[in-house]
Amino acid sequence: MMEIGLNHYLVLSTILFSIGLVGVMRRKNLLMLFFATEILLNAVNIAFAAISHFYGDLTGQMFAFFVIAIAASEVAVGLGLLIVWHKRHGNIDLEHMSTMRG
Amino acid sequence: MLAPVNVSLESLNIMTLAPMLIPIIGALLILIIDISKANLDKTLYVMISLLFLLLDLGTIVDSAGIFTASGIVMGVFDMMLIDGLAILAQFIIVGASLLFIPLALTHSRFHEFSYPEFFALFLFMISGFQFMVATDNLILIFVGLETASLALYTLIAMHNRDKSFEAAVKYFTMGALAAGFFSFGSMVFYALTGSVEINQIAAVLAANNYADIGYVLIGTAFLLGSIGFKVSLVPFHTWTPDVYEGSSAALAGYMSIVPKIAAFIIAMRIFEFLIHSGVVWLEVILYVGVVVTMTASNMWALVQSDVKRMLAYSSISHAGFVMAAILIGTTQANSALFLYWILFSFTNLGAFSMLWISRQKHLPQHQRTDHSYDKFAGMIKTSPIASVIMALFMLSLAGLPPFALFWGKLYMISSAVTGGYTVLALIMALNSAIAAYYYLKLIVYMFMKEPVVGNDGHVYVINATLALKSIIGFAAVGTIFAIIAVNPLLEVITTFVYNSGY
Amino acid sequence: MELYLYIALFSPLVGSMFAALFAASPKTSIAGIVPSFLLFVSFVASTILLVNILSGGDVVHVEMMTWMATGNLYIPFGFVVDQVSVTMMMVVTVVSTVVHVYSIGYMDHDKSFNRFFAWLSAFVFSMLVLVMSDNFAGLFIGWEGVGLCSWGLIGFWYHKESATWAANEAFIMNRIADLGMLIGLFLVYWNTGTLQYDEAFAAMPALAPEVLTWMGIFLFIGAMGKSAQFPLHTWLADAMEGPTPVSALIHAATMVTAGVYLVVRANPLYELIPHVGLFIASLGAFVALFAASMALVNRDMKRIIAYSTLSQLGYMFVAAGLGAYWVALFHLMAHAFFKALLFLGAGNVMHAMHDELDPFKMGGLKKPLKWTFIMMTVASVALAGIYPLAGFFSKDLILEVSLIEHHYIIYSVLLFTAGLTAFYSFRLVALIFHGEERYKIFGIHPHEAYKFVLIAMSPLLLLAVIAGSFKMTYFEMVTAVLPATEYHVHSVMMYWIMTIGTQLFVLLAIAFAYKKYANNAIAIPDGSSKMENRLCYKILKNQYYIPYAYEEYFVKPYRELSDVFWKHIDMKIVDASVDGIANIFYSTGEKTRTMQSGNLSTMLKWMVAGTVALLSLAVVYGLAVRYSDEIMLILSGLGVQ
Amino acid sequence: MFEAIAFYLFAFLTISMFFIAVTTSQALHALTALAAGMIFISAFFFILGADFLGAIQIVVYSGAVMALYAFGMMFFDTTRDIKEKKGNSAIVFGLSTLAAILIVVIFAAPMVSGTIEALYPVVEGAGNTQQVGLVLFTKYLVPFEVAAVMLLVAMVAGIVLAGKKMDLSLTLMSDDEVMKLKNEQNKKVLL
Amino acid sequence: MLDHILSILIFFPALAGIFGFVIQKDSIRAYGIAVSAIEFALALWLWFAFDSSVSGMQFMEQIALIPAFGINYILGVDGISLFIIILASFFTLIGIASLGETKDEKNMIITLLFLQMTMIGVFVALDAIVFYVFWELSLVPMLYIIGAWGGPLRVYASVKFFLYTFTGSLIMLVGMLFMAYFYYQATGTWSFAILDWYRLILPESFQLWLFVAFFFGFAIKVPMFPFHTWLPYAHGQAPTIGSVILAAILLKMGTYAFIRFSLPLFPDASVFYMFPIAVLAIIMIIYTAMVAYAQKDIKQVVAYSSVSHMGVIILGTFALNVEGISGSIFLMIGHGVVSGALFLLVGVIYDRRHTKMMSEFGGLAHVMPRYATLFGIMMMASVGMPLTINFVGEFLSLLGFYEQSHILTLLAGIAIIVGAIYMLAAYKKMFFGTVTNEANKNLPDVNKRELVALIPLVLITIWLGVYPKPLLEPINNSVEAIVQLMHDKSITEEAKSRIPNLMSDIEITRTSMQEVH
Repeated sequence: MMEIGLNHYLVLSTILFSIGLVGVMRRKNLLMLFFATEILLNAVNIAFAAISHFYGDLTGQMFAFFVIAIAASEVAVGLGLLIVWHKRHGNIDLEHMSTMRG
Repeated sequence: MLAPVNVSLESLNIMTLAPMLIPIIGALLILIIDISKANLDKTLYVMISLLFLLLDLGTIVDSAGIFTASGIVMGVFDMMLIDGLAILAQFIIVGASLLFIPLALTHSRFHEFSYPEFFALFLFMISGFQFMVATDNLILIFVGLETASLALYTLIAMHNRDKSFEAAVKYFTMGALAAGFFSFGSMVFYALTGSVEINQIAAVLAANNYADIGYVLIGTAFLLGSIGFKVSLVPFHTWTPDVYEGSSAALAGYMSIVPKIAAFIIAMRIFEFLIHSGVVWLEVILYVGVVVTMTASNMWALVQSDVKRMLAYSSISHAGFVMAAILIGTTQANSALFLYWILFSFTNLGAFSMLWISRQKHLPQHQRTDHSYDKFAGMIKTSPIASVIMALFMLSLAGLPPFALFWGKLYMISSAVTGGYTVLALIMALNSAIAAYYYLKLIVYMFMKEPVVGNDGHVYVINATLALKSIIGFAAVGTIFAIIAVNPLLEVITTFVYNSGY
Repeated sequence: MELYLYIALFSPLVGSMFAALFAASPKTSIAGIVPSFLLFVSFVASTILLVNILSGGDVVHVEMMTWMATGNLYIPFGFVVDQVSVTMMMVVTVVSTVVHVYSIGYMDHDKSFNRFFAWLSAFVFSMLVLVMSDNFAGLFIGWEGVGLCSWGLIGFWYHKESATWAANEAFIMNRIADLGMLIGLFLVYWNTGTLQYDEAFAAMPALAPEVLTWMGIFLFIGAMGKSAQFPLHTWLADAMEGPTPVSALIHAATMVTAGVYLVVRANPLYELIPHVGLFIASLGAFVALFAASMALVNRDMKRIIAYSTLSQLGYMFVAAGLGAYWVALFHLMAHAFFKALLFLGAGNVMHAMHDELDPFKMGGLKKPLKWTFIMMTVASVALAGIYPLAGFFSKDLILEVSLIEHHYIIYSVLLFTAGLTAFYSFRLVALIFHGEERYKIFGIHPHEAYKFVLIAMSPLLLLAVIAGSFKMTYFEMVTAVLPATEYHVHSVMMYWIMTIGTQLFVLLAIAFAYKKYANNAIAIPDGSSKMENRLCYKILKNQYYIPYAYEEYFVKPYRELSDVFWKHIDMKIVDASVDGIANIFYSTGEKTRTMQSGNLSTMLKWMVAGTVALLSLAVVYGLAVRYSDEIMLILSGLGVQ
Repeated sequence: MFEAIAFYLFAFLTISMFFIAVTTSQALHALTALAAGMIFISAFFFILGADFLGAIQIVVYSGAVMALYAFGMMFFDTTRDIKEKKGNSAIVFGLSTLAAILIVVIFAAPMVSGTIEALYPVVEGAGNTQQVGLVLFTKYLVPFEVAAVMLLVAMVAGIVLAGKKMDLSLTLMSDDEVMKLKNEQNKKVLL
Repeated sequence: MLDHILSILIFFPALAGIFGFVIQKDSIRAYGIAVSAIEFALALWLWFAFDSSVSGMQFMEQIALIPAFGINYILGVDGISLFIIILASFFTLIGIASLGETKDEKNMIITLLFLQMTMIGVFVALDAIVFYVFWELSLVPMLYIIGAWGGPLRVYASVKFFLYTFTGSLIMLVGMLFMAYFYYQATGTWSFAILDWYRLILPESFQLWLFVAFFFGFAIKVPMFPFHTWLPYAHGQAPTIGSVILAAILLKMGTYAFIRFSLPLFPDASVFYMFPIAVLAIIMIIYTAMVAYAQKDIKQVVAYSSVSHMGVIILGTFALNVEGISGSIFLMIGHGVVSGALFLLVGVIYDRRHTKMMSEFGGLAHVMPRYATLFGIMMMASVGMPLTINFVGEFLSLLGFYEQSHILTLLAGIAIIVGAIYMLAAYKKMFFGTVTNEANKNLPDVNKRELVALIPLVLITIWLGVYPKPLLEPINNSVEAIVQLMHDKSITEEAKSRIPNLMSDIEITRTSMQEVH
């Protein structure tokens, strides 16, 4: 218990990932939803760093690095989309976003 | 201390990057032109894009030559992997893009094409897809995928109307979730094997004889979630109809082909070694997934009232059909995948282009969606040639011989037969029959109903220009005379796939 | 001789086609005259052939061309004129020539005059094909051909519901029998390898008795239909809806005897299976009595004669069934003459009475219809079998045959029937020609038929009188191909007793008929008299309720079953299940499309749910693999292998 | 020992921060919790010896991303209470808990293939940043460049979407209106 | 030219159809007649050049299409297909010639020309995939004909027709792929050539499954009970020309395919399934005849009668001997002529009254005697009157099957009874009685245009009924080859005994001849 191994990090990562999933499913405000997706990626990053550490291998850190880059780009595009939508509709609630269905 | 790295330039095989770099250069060029002089006409950008895509195609041909001569080429610190799959996939990606880009030359002006950023992003996207298929490193796959996806979201949104924003947001959000899944899946495999290169993963797993099958399955489940999202397997498909409906018909047609082939390549690279290593679980899951995807989306397509949405569901069904190749996993099946997808590109792009040329800016009172079935009622009376061509695409999609897609279906079902998947073959065949209904529905509307009063047929070609017509003509000719191309295609594809070890 | 054969065969066809040319145009007498003449030509050619045969010439056997040839099957259009077929040819051509000429008069006022001759000549052609063919398939062609023409002629007045109904009934009933015939043909082919008479018959003795029995039975079923034997007899009475010449030609003289002809023709087969022959004879005897009994009370002139025909066919079958083929054929010939005469006479009466058929509404017609009266009386006498008319020689012979063959029940039935025959024949004659002139209240002024009509009938009159005298000549001729059994009662004494007894019995019956029906006090029955309310009268009147039973138990259920098949099974089960399968897909799509709610949150949930589902499956599988040993242990503890 | 305490402390902190981030109805709280969580995560990176990554985490996430979100939030004016219709939370939590339990079940088990040969081993004595740099510019040069392209794409996309270019929709205008607009724009350019 | 006559026969009408697009609306009919007449002449020339004494394929052509996958464009004609080809071209000719007033006449004629291409293609294809291509392609023009020119339920009918047959043939396609795979396993090369497949002897268990797969495709096309329900709709809704071609040619594809594929490829399975199929055939015969009797619409009567007659064809086919198979092929021709003519005749009255309900008519014989006569002749041919074309086929089919089963043949023979019942009843309702309906009082009799179509059919009906030899002889030769092939290929004892060995017959007769000498 006191010896922190890889599994501890993996479990932590999983729990954070699950919290992220809760957010993804629960949030109706798109901005808040995007927060949750950030949590998903961050959760994975912990695991990558941990694996990297325990294997003494740098690939994991590389992956985490690129994940951070991806997360950053996603934020840019995601916010851009939200801004366009907000300009037209004055809200960013996904409940208002269901004109296409069936 | 770290030793300095000595790398000889020859060993890098920089040429393997050429096909991907060309569109990037093109995109940058477009951005630079835009900066230096604004408000140039879209035709300029279309032509620049075309030129760069052609160059791209040339380099791909070049790498195909290298591949035939010396087999699989690794490049740039073994990051790039130019094998048969990569070459074929890039052919499809670039070829479909070549067919797509002239669709920008519409008669009416649409928002996205008026801005050079569209073309720049388009070219970036292509390079993203190219990176995605030309590597077996999960990191590069991920980065390439995101590059392409982010560009694609923007392209969808640039159509600039409510539905397209909605589509882009939906696609984006789900894409972000899928990205999470992908990274988690990669993480699990990395944790298992200490590597993010697929062949390395396969080697390590094989070496310890899949001792940690539970981990493998968790990783597979997450990767299946994200790849399933890309190729729109049920239940990860929910974005497809909405996104297709929201985006312009041309882009929807493009989306039904290019992102999916890229995703198929990834699926092929990741899943086939697992299936071949006897991961029964994956086989069962894929079996169920394929069958459910084909059947369910067919049933949903039956009840649609908008042609574009119907085609969206139909493309889900086609994707499920093709996913069967990955399940079967023989050389024949993998070749069938490419053959199918090449033939599908022709037909589906044709079909979506037909919708595109009939896209009105302002819908008449009785028409609820852009391309509702009612719009095509009695089309044979007013524009016979257009309706015949549209019917041709529909019949081809339905798998009616001797049109293009039939040969793909034939070869695909045959691969199921030879792979020992008899029931699957039957299900695939019967699904074609279900699918025939909704394709037929459009034909029924076009040929057997009376036109709406006041419809003089102009509406069907309202957007048509010579460029669009040529593309459609090209697609139609390809669809009809596919039989001529099938043999050479098949020979090339089989050699490429076989020599890549799939 | 071949030329004559072709002339005899094809001139009716030419005549038919000639008349058919005018079928849609208004009446032209040429359309009647030419076919009649061509029939006469046919008759002459037949006579030449007959003379040739009689004078010991060879049997004429030609093969015109191949009809069907495939596999081992080879069926030519082959025709044979031997002693049997030439007899039939003579009967057919004589009667039909007479009927043609008669029809020119009879159909004079009919607007479909031309069409009538087309059909009638076509019938003769079919009949000639039937009798002249040298193989079973050719026989079947004729067989169906006469059926077709019979349909066309019964339903000739197609505006009448009853006529068309009767036509269809006749056709369908014959078809039922034809099926038997067809099966018989198949049996012959698959067992002998050929359908040619001579080859097939030659191969038959080598076959197993059961096969032969089935062959005989199925062929006879065919004969039963055409010759209207029980239980396929009802069509014949209804067939009287056709014009009277048709009844005379088809339903008395020729077509209905085709069954007898078939049995006679297939005599080598029936020789081998005497038990079937006995069955045929028994059925014949039964039909003879059965039909005669129905004739007793009937009030339709033509139907009475039709029943008598039926009865006489029964006689013929008795003879044929007992192996006395030549006797059957002889009676067939004689019967053809007098029965045709009888019908034609009845036609004259009908003409005179404006198509009235109920003899109770006639009476006393002997004055206006003097010649007709004579002819019908002579024909009736012949029918009753009074010496020296034709009927005596042929019919008595049948009685003798049955006696000699020791079938006493059959004999007694036949004898009793002979009495009945005499009774109803003369009941008819008496009611029509004698007694009070009851027709007058209907305001009818009867007149005799055209002269040429009467003259045309005269050959039949003559033949009805003298046909019996050809008996020995005929015997010698026909036994060249048929079994030459001479039927003589062993003791002369016995012979005389029998003959005279029969004659007396018959005369008695005639006298009774006259007594009962020739007086002036006959009233038109209105269903109130005591006799009419008797059970047996009612049974007879309603033809033993057989037509009723057919209608109730076959026709109606068939119609209802068809409706059920269509509306319930075909539409509601077969088709609905096909549509149902299609609808399952559609409605499932319709129901599950709500999954695509358009709500992004739901879409994300689906995606997560999908992944979680995959995960749970993965974990279950992973755990199962990891702990497979333990699981196996537990399972084996539970007794599961 | 120290490592364990640090792990559990930061684990608790990140979990609670992220939990707040996904459950609170106050957007501002969520944003703050998220930013805090991010910073706590960087602590893990430092614990694990990934100094470079930790720095990046703070700079990119807490600096750039959070700043972007904060701007976005102001733009959208979501500082007030977010009224979210409560969906079927049973499904949400059920699915997530199930997922967590499932994965934890597997992850709690030790990996059989414990010994992994590192492909890009951490070299003793060199700084983490140095090592990362070396790998990044050799092996991961291509992904790095592609990531650059990706950021460019994101930038272009952000500019296109958030800028003025999307304000007027040519797609929704009739062709005449579009032409008029074009002419006006050309005039402006000429002026 | 004779070397490529089959290709010419296939593609000439299609090419002409494409050219037809540029032709003026008013002139299209003349063009259509000319094209189809040339096509018919070519078909006749084919017959003329055909060597009746040869049992194998003639005028073979071969072009590689997808050699990598064993798909080749192989054509050939033998006695089995020859006459159906001629029939197809003939019916297209008279179909176009007798075309009444039609809206969009140009579309109709072009469609018919395309349809002709597919019909001929089906019957001359000797490669399973080429066969399949034409087989499926034939659905499209028919779909259009029914759907665009049909009655009120036309869309339902046409889509049902399309989907039903499409579904069946997809299952057949899977069967074909299996067949090719087995061939690949046996020989190491892919081939879809039927003649190659003929050489492949499959184990019985494989045969049984493949037979079923092919059976679905063929049975729905025929259509066999219980897959027949698309037919009444298709016929009921189709315009006259559509019904004529459908009944005369398209249905024959199914029975033809049975003879071309099922029998020689799977002789043991054919024997195995003979009785179940015969039972189905008998149900078809009797049951649909009864359903036909219950119909109120004359066209439905004829439609169901088609099903009933197809039952006899199936029965003859599964007699598995020369007599039966020859008979069934001949009956295909016969039924084609007769049912085609009957549909034309129904069309005649429909053109005049725009109703097909029998209750609307009655006494038509008074008003339209010529029509009544023609109808009567065709009705009698349909009923199977000897000396008409149908009888030969029916007789031989039943005769052939009698060797296999006596009881079933007896049951099947009920066809001649029930057939007479519904036909005569319908005829009586239509033509007999007095004219009660005012609208029928002044109907014009058949006109010249209609006679042009009907008279040749009547002549053929009688000519081939009296003298079927010109057809039977080539048919017989080809059928003998197939039966012998089946016998040689069969594995099980049962099959060996059920399928006659023709060679041994010949040998026996030879030896016995020698003994005699």
